[in-house]
Amino acid sequence: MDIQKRIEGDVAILNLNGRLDLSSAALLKEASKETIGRETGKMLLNMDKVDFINSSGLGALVSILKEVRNNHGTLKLTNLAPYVREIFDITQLSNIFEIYPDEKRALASFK
Amino acid sequence: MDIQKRIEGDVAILNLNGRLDLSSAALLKEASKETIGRETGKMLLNMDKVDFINSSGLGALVSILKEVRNNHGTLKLTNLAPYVREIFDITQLSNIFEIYPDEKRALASFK
Amino acid sequence: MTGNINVRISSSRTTLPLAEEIIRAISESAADGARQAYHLRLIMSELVTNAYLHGSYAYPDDFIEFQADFDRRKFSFSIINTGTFPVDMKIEPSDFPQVIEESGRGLKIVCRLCSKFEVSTLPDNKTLIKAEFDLNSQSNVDTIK
Amino acid sequence: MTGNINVRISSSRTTLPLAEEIIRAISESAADGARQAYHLRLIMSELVTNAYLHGSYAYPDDFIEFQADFDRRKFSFSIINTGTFPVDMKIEPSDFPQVIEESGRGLKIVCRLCSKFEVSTLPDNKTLIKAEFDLNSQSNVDTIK
Ligand SMILES: Nc1ncnc2c1ncn2[C@@H]1O[C@H](COP(=O)(O)OP(=O)(O)O)[C@@H](O)[C@H]1O
Ligand SMILES: Nc1ncnc2c1ncn2[C@@H]1O[C@H](COP(=O)(O)OP(=O)(O)O)[C@@H](O)[C@H]1O
Repeated sequence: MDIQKRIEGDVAILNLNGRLDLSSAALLKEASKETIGRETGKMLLNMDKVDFINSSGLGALVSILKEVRNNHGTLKLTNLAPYVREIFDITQLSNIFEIYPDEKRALASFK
Repeated sequence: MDIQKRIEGDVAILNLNGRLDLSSAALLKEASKETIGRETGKMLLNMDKVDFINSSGLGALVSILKEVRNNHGTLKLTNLAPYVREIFDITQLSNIFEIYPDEKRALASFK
Repeated sequence: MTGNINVRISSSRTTLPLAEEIIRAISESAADGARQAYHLRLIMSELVTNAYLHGSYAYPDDFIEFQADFDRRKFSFSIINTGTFPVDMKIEPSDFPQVIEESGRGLKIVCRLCSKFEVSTLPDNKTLIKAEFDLNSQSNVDTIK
Repeated sequence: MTGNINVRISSSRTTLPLAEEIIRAISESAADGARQAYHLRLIMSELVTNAYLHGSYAYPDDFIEFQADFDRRKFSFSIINTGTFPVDMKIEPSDFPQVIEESGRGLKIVCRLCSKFEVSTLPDNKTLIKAEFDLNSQSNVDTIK
């Protein structure tokens, strides 16, 4: 998994590229950690290039979400591929995560 | 392997995409067959997107070369990736095939 | 397509990406279409990850062994690892952790996608898991809502 | 990286692409860099193709079995297929077919890239081929000119 960070206004955006499984879960948690430390606490994960996720990847996202909330921040996900999105639905995690179709709409939703 | 055909002047160009091995050798020979039947007999294989070739793939190219020559045509290869090119060198097939760095130079070399 | 493949792989942390690549290739060979390929890959990925994580990580220099067998109708997968499966555990394909749990979703996903799922305990502290996926009927995927 | 993997696969025409994908994944796990990965992939591809083509295509419902074993220093590969290797054949790593031959290059390429290459005949009309590649020294690749 390749992770690119950038800042848009006061939102930290992480572009994820590759498969999100046990081997990449630690990497993503690590990369999120610095971002979570930022003052505004607004974080967006763009999953456009994530072609595969399994329960270890979901676990990593849940872990990040908890960390973000502990820091009174907000986490949003965007650009989920259809089959990736389907796994969120199966596991009912679509109810827990804020998921947006694209970055523009996700960014607009941060107050 | 995915094969796209197009015509540039009187040269038939085949863009090859994928690995050139036993499974794709038959496909390539088939696709070349119609092209070889054309009047001018000028044929160019652009191998830019061929990331892997083995001896079965080389065998297919040799077979096409023979067919082209039997029809008094000319075959040229372009855009070989470095490791693919190396296999042509190892097997001394670089001496038999006309290999050009890019389409422009290959096209210019057809009289 | 029809195929039968048996893989035995040293189960250190470094070989998991190789195992993941192999199951990706198997899923693409066996599946009819991208969505089915994703489901097959996911089933195998969950089971292989578990074999590494709950089994072999605790047993250095160990191996896991898995087998996939498929034709146009059915995809069967089985996997063996060292380590004992908790006997009292029930896996319900519904009822995913509502609270924010980081784990415990793998086998539920597998059960949800598969038409058959079986755990058995083998001699020598080994666990054997078998899963079946119906490639023909849309039944197992239609139930996803 | 270190790994040991054993694959047994039904050797119909349709499973060759799956075998090719698996050896690609193995080569990427074992190699240090893209060029070495290409060489490992090529060695395995030649040997696997031969096992299908000269061996198992003549024996329907047959299997081929291959094994890769690697650490940072050495990559060892062995493969077994049904079918007899011609006893009188000599493979010279130089001396590639100068004339326009469509075949006969596979094992020469393998010998050229490998530090060790061995063919043995097993009972039951089986052929076992072993190849070794030195991952550390550049020796086997430097000889390519
Ligand atoms: N192959 C296995 N060997 C031993 N125990 C296993 C195996 N697979 C699963 N388990 C047990 O089943 C539990 C549930 O597995 P799973 O649903 O995949 O969730 P998770 O792996 O996230 O805990 C694991 O925590 C483990 O105790
Ligand atoms: N695995 C094998 N089993 C039986 N015979 C083999 C095997 N591999 C190679 N051979 C024999 O060795 C010959 C040379 O093989 P190779 O150099 O790969 O060229 P090609 O496969 O193009 O003929 C083959 O034609 C075949 O007779």
